[in-house]
Amino acid sequence: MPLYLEIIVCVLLLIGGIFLLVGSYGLARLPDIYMRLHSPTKASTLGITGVLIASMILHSYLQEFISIKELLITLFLLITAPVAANMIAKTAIHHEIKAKEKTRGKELINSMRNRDAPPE
Amino acid sequence: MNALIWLPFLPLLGTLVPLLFARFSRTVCAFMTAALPAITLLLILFNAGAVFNGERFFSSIPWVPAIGLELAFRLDGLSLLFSILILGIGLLVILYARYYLSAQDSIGKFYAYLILFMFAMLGVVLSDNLIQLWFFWELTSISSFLLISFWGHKVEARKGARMALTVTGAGGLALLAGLLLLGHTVGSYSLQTVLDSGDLIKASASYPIITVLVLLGAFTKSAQFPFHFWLPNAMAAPTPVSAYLHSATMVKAGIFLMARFYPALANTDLWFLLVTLTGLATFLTGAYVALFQHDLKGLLANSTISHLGLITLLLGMGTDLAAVAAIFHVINHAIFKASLFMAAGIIDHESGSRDMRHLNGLWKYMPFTATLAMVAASSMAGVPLLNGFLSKEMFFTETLHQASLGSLSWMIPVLATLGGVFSVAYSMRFIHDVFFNGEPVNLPKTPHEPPRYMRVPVEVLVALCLIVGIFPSLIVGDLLYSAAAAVLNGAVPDYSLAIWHGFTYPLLMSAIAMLGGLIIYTNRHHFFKFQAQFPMSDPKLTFESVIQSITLKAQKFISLTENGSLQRYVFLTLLLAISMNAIPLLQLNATAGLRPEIPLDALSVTSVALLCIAGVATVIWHRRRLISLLMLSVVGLIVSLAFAKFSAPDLALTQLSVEVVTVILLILALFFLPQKTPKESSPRRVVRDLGLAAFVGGTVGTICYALMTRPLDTISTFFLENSKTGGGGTNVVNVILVDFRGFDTLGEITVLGIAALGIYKLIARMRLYMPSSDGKGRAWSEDKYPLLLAVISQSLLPLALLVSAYIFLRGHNMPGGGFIAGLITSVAIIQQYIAHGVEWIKHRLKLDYQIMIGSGISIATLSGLGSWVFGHPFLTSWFDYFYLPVIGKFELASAMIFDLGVFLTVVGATMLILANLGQLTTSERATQKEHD
Amino acid sequence: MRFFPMPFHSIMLFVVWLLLNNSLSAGQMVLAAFFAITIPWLVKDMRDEHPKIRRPWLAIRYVLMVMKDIVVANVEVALLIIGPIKKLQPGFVAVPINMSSELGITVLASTVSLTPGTVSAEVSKDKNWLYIHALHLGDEGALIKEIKSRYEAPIKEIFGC
Amino acid sequence: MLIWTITLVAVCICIALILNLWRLIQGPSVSDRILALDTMYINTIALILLYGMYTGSALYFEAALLIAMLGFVSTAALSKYLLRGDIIE
Amino acid sequence: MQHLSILPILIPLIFGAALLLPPLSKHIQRQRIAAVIGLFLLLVSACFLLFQVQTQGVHLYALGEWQPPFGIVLVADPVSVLLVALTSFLAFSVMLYAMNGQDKNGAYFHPLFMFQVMGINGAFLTGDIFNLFVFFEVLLIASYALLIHGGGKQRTQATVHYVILNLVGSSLFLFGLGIIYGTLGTLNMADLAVKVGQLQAENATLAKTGALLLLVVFGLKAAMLPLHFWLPKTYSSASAPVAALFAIMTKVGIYSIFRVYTVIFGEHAGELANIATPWLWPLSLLTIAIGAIGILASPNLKILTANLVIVSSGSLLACAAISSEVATSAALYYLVHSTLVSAGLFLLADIMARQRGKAEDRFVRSRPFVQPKTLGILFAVGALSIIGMPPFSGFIGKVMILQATQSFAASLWLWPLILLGSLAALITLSRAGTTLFWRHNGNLSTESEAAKPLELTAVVLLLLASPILVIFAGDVTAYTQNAAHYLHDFQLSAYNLLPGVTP
Amino acid sequence: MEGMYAFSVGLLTACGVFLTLRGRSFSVVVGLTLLSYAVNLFLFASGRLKLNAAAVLGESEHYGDPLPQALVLTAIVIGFAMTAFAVILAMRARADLGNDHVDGQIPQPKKPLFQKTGGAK
Ligand code: NA
Ligand code: NA
Repeated sequence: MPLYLEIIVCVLLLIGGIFLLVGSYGLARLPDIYMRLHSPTKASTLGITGVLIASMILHSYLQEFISIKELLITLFLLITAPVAANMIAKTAIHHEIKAKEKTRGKELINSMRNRDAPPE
Repeated sequence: MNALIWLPFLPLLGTLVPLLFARFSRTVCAFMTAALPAITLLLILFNAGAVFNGERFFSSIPWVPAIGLELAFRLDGLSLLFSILILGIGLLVILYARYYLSAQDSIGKFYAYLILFMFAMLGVVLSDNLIQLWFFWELTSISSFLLISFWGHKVEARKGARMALTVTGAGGLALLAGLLLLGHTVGSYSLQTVLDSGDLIKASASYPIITVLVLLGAFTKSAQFPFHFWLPNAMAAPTPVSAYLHSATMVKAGIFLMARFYPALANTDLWFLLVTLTGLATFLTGAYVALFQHDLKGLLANSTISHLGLITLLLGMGTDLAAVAAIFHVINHAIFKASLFMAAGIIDHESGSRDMRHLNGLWKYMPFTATLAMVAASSMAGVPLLNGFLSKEMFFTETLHQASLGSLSWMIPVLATLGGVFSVAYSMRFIHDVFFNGEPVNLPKTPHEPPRYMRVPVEVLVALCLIVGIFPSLIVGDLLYSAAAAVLNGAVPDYSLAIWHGFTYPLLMSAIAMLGGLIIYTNRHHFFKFQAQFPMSDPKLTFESVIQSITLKAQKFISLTENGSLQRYVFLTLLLAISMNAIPLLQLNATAGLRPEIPLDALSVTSVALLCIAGVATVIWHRRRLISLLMLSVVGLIVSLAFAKFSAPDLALTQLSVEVVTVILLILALFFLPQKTPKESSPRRVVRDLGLAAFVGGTVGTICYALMTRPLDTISTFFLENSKTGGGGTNVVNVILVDFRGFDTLGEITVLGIAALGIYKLIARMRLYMPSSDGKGRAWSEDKYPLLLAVISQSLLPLALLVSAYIFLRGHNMPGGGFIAGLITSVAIIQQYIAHGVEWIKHRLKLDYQIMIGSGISIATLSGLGSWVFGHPFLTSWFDYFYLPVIGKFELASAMIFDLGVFLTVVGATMLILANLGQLTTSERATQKEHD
Repeated sequence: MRFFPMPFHSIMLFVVWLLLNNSLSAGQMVLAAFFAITIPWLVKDMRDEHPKIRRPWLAIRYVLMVMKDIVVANVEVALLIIGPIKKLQPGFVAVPINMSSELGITVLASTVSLTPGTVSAEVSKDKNWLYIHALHLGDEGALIKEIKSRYEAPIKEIFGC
Repeated sequence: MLIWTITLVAVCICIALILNLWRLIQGPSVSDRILALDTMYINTIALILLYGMYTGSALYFEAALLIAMLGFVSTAALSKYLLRGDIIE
Repeated sequence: MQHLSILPILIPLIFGAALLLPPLSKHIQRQRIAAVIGLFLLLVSACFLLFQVQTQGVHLYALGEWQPPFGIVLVADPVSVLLVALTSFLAFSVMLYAMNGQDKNGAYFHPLFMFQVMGINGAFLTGDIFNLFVFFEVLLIASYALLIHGGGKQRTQATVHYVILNLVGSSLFLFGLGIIYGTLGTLNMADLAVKVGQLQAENATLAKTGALLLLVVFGLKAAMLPLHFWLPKTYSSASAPVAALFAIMTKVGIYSIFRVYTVIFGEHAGELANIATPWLWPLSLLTIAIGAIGILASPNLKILTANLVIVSSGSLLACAAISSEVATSAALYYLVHSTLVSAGLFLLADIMARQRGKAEDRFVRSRPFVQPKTLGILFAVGALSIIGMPPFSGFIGKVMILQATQSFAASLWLWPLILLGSLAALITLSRAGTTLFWRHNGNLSTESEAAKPLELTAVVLLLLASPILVIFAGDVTAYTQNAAHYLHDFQLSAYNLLPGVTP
Repeated sequence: MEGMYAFSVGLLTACGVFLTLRGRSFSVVVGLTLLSYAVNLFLFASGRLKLNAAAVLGESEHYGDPLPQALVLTAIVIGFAMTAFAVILAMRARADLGNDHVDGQIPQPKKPLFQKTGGAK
């Protein structure tokens, strides 16, 4: 395997690994559910994309044929991650889970819960 | 005499006759019923001469050689005697019953039972095979049950019949054991062989057991003490039945049995002790109790017990003459007791009562019957010139001539005389208390003589009493001799049937008995008063209460063990399983084998940690069900990872897809079941369960480890070698599934299909309470179908289907296949249900899931059947490579059709379950109170 | 359009099939075409009416822009996550939207979730408001404005709604 | 180098998974737990891809794809349960 | 007739699937006709198979033409074929009964019935231990579904217990199979038998743990103490045709015990020879005992029959524990007898319950029967037969079992139990019979309807088997002796089934 | 590795068994599911663990034992069918009997089985 390819793969993998770790770190660390929602939808999405591209390159090289089916997983995750986040956010709102004290616009939770327009 | 084999079957055939002729007049029915027994009797009498000359007839045909049972009959002196009694008295009873039974009684049924019983009795006495003997023996119990319970609407009849059946049935079972042991000891179930092997039997270790068991059979049947209690209660039967069963036949079967096996089992100390003492006890008890009966039939029943005891006593004494006396008394007792029963029946029939406190002075009303009854009763008492006297004299003689009780031997004649005293007393009571003793008291009917022919049987029998009594040798000499010869299996001692032997001790004993009886009877009031001090225990009540208490105890025991607690059942199942399973492990020297282990890596350690934590968390939080479920998902995920890691991609895929569907199902269950589990296990139970769980887990883990660390050769090399060449696929796992072991897969999809059908059935009539709020009492959200989810799901569906097609098509060569594809499709459709609801889908997706299941299984089966056309077994696969321009080389395989069947079944089954469950809940959300 | 009830999907399916099989062979092309036709045909009833893509090129440009934003936004978010939490100023924001198309709203919400430190939490019943949660809310008005101009406007154009 | 990187990344993901599990156990809300599970799915995908790269085998791709698809369904179902109780109505 | 031996599985499978499809699926009459035709064909093919095996010997059917030990084979031998014929006859009779209306009380009765029969026949015919598991599951899942047929609280409750216990059982089965495969590396039963003999000490110990696990699984199906708890409630709450069909279910467990512990872990298995006996013997005796106590405690005819089934299971297990040709032959005879008679009694109990109004089949005073004579005769036949009284088949079975004990000590345990069991049955059934038929209050009710001719036919068919088994007992026992010989002859039951493998 | 694997199997089994012994249908179903995971892992292990040895011809240098894999696949499917039935049955039982206890009724706090004799009159 040529070095440049190996380096690219390694860099991509490292990026992926770090983002995934950061995503999960955020999940563990951030103080409320609404904030935690950000880490998997973003950091992890990017992280997994990194790993996927690395895998794509490596397998294309190994099979001596361009193998980009990992893109499909990326596509899938990009489509579903926001919906998953949305669903989870809805549950949190429905259960009226308190946001962190200093969160701005906390009063919106009630409107969200009833799916009404925000109070004027 | 080859016809012998058919002889007992004539009456069997005869059981149908009364049923056929029941519609005609009673007389016709009676005559037709009597025909076959009469012919049988004639046939037997026809051969009697030969038997008297010492001939024995044997005849057999094979039946069940495996158990040593053949259809084997013999006609010797003993059989002949009993056959004549059975058939002769039977015929008289038929005639008698014609008049006895009322118009409401089904005479056809009665005769059928009677003839069936006759057949059974004949079978017993004619058998030449131990097992066949038992066959007929039990048949007598059954048919007698039918006869005793003939008036089943009466509670006494039911109870009496049950008691008789229970006691004689129990004895029968003991007898069976005895006979089987006997046959085993001798090595043959042929009766003759057994009779010829007396010495062998008596020498064998099992002789005591055999004897006890056989005697149990005999004693119960012959109502010997302490099993005698059933007989008085059997008096609930119609009197013809009593006259038949309790004089000449059923109760004599026990006597017959002892006589039959006399050569094989008798003449040992054990025999002597058991039989003599039992006989003596029975003789005395019966005689004593008989005196205090107020019921005419009760008196006769107890007298029967007493006389049976007498015969038993004789058979026990072990002298040849005693045996002769026993046989003689069998004849005599049959004759006088049958006539007495019939007389009692006439009295009952014509006066409406059997209670001697009401029956008085009947002499005036029915002098003829009274005369007959008095003669018979005198015979019972042992009055000279009557047959009863003769055998009683012989009995007294024999009691004097034995010395087996050592220095206590004198007790036997004394007690015998005492028994004689009571016999005379109760006979006297029968005569005096019924026919004289003043005027009748409150009889339901005015007594009168019975119809002419109803008396005939009694007349015949009483005549016999007289004739035998006066000319014994002439009438029964040959019969008695040949019977005795059969009992003794050879030499018969000299004996004399004369009426007069001079002034001997026996005569003295008779005289004492007469006198004593007279005294006791005249002073009976003192005795009655004395007896009244004892609380009268009704054996029927005692028996019923014993049975009741056994039943109650059984019920208590069962409700203690089968307490309806699944937890206990599962606990016991697992405990048994793991105990059995773990015990061999103690013999295992080292847990680890020689196979090198795979080194650990961080990933695996993490996975195992995750798995274990999640697993334990599932348990710890099992009462918070949703969290438990989430933990379970983690476990499932890690398990799939493990499969992937250890080179089983197919398994990983399957596990993943199954996992999701399972979780969805469990979520559905969460909705309908309570959200939380109350805390109800006691700490003790928790500790106990934890102990078992640890035991099971530890054992399983140990075995798993022991297995994995040991090398193994398997048949799998074959699959690896033949997968491509023989099965046409490179994914060996898949080729095994659809080809090598396609039959398993066919079964597996059938299971899935059936499960769906079953679930449909479960859902069909389900009335579920839909909670209106979640576990914490929060109302549900009003957003039924969240917008983002709805829109995105629509876009995902075609993608998911494409992936499904992809997984399906590659299955044969790469991880995948119909099952996983089916689950992916199902999950994609379920996703639509979640996002859009049932109503939305209903109009858009018109799939009949039931048909999908049916056609899926059909397609899979038909793909297997296809090979029949080419002469190959079911499921023989076919594949080939084809070439088409543009497309290129491609493979077609029958396995793909099979896999299509799998796919359809999976989709059909999963959707049938989920879609129907969904439909169920579209109805109004009812607010229902929780039931728990 | 009887053969291609969902042309966009057909193209996607065709491409995805080839992606999955990593092959451009004639046989796979035929199969891809087969599925590109049959699957939309099978699922065409399982859809609500949605606006078609009117401006495909704009759509592609939009996708590329979002991809760039994803990367940028995610790095930002990652830094926020590992940075001092106390400094974070989370907040809920109600973004007024004026799109009637459910598809449009979905795309917008998804984009918002994927990009600038925000997660779409809820859409109001009347579909006039998109509620979002921002991990670090600086200027509320600027955020609303950015979302509306950077994402909502092109989406409206793409779907013509 | 590649193997070394893969190992390093694998360790990262292991830590990530453990953090996910911590959140899953910690909660406090069910939403948190669902989120943790969802994240866990994503990390698992990465793990499987890594393993595929480590072994040089493409056999594990489908497993990753399936997790991506099915993980979403599972999250959606769980969320819907919290919202509506009845997921198929 | 090359494919004859798979027909007992395929016929019900195909009919079962076809019953789910149009034109049969929506019309109850068509379903009934199809079901009866299917089961009749099954019966005919089973009889042919029996005949073929008797004349031409054991028939091996290698599915997919993969030869043993690699592929799955069906083994049509005297034992399996006997049980298949028995099942087919039972199923046919029961279907005749069910089609008089009880099949309408819930969905999918006919296809489920077919699948149930398929599962049972498959379990009997298969020569592969994992395939046995699969067929066990087929018959179990079908039995779950059939058990709830007709609905009702009691049934649901009984099903919950039955299902959960059997799920635990299935798990144990798989653990056992894992151990067996993990030590012996093969699944074909004949091959397992051959390989067991060659096991090294350590592996033999491990294999033993697996073999004993299987014993629990089979014991659970066979209602061996303490795994029998599910039976009374399950059988007594099932709808009559289902309960009658279930009469064969315990026999599947018994059959598996005979096959596995005679052929695989039998005499020749070296260290593992007769490993089941030390457990089977005491447990079978206790099973008889608890069954007998259960008989005494039974409040109604269905539970009574269920307890009789437990006693017969115990007796059969005792034969398995004795593990001799004579015992096996006895067991085979007794098995046929007890299956048919208990099935007949279950159906009869249902007819009787329907005619007695509220009292149902409980042993209490009630209104009289509409058809006292017919029912009385049938009851008498069934009762006498199951007690083991002549002239019906039970007595031959009982005698055979008693004769099968080999040692005095064995007899000392088994005989009293068997005989006391009979006595308990005698006491209870005589009480039951007199109460049911003679203790009446009130008059005939217009509500009670007479049993339909086909229903009675079904019962007659099942109970008539009993006297027939006596009349032709010679032939039947000759057959069972031959079958038992086959099972105990290692050459016949193992080596001959493995082409190319010789001792 | 084998040790860890076996430990996991044992632990899962123990967890499954403990839950199966609980009184409520949901716990029992979850327990049975855990147990079936353990069973599948166990059955799979009977073919011994191998890394990098998927039984796909041409994809690996050496192959793991494919037969247990096929068996586990069958077992998974059957287990799924059974679990599904058990789940719905639990719901049905709740519907019919009004509670979710496996015995169909909430056990009452029970008196001691065997009252001590003597003393009491
Ligand atoms: Na008087
Ligand atoms: Na965002």
